[in-house]
Amino acid sequence: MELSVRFFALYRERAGCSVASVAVPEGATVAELVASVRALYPRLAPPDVQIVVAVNEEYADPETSLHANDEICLIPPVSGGD
Amino acid sequence: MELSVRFFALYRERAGCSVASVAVPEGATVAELVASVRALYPRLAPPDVQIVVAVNEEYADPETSLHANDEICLIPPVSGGD
Amino acid sequence: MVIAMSEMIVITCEELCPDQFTNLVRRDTNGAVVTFLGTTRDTFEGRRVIRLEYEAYEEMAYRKLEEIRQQLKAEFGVEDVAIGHRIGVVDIGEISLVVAVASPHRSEAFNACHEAVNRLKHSVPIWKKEFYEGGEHWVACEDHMFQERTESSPEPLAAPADND
Amino acid sequence: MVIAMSEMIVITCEELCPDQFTNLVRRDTNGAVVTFLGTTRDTFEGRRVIRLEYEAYEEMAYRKLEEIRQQLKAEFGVEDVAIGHRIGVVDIGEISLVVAVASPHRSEAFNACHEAVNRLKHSVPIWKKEFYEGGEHWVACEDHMFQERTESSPEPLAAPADND
Repeated sequence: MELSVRFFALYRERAGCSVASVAVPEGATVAELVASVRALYPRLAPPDVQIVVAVNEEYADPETSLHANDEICLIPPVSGGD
Repeated sequence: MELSVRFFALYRERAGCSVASVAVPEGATVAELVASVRALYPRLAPPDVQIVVAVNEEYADPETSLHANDEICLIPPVSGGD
Repeated sequence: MVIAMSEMIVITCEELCPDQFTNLVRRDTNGAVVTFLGTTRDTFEGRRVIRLEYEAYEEMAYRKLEEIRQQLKAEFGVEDVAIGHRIGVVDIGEISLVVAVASPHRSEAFNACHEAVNRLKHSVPIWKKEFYEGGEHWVACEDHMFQERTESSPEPLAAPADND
Repeated sequence: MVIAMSEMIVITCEELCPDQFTNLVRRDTNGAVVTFLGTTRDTFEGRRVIRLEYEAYEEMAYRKLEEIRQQLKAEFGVEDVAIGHRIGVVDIGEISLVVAVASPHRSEAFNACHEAVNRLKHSVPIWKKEFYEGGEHWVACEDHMFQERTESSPEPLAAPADND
């Protein structure tokens, strides 16, 4: 299935686009999707950095299964600040 | 010496006036002044309640000696509240 | 009539405007401003309150507020503190107290602002009289300090723990 | 353009007005309102900042802010919470965040407001890009998460402890 993936902030700049279409097998997990995205955009983040993913506006575990029409976003580290 | 004593809030209402002239011996202490004020205004506060006194805009100990022209105020318990 | 003596400490009979105090402490070097408003609640210890009236020993209240302001700047390292206290009649929902604290970082601003209000309630000679249905009552003064009750002393609807 | 979806949660490109949020939570049953402002500081980790730019995943940010609002009402028993976050360019000294919390008593209002800001900074998908003299920098993203440095990666004037 083709999933639409949105990028924000640093990931958007590194990917060079706001949204990408990524092909994964039916029932693929978040971890598998991230691997595919990394293959397409190798400069997104170093290999040791875990990329956080939101599915349907909620933070998702790497094991979460994905479905067609899921709203998928890659979430860079949130600002913090004090 | 004659000292001018100001009353606020509950003390003002119980004394029935904002300011009173109280005669005490030269060099009298705050405690002695309070005793004289209590004698003049017995309804001010029950005997077991310690009356707080400010001298020249600062909280004063009972042993503090008083001088003519000191600014003396009787301070009821401060509002608190949460 | 504004009784204020310094720009950063205001004691006034007029309505307090929170923005005035917030803006007094804002600086480009700060990332955080915490502003506290004390407002008149419609109930107090189970009684329905109609209005409050504040009375101050103004000269000393001003000195004590300035003292608290300087203490907090020294102890918490906050950039600045502005305090406004209203006196006279304060109707339900209106603001009696504004404390604004600015700091580069937020923790200090929150802690210093909270501590400012605590200290203020303990050491500044300002008294609050509550007018409720059927009577009136100097807050703190008549709560547990005086066994002797006046004619108008309150009979609470509920029995709060710290009353009597 | 206001992107807001609920009266109590606002995400907007326009200037934030603190009074708007403070007034949203004020009730006659409350004695305390604590309002936090996050403002753009002119320095960050030793660098002179020119401006900030915020980017949000708006739909999710709104949900997360509403979630925090409901959590705080339940956990701290506060009356209400209103949150405003500005996105886009925020110049030095301008307000990027407003959190207003009202409560019958002050301790809960202070604690809930402080906690609101802490949670917000950890879980709400809003990112801050700092434009400083000689470069730009996504805050948090590039601080210690990425060994790989971009061309424009910052060289701090001072060496702050948590940078690399």
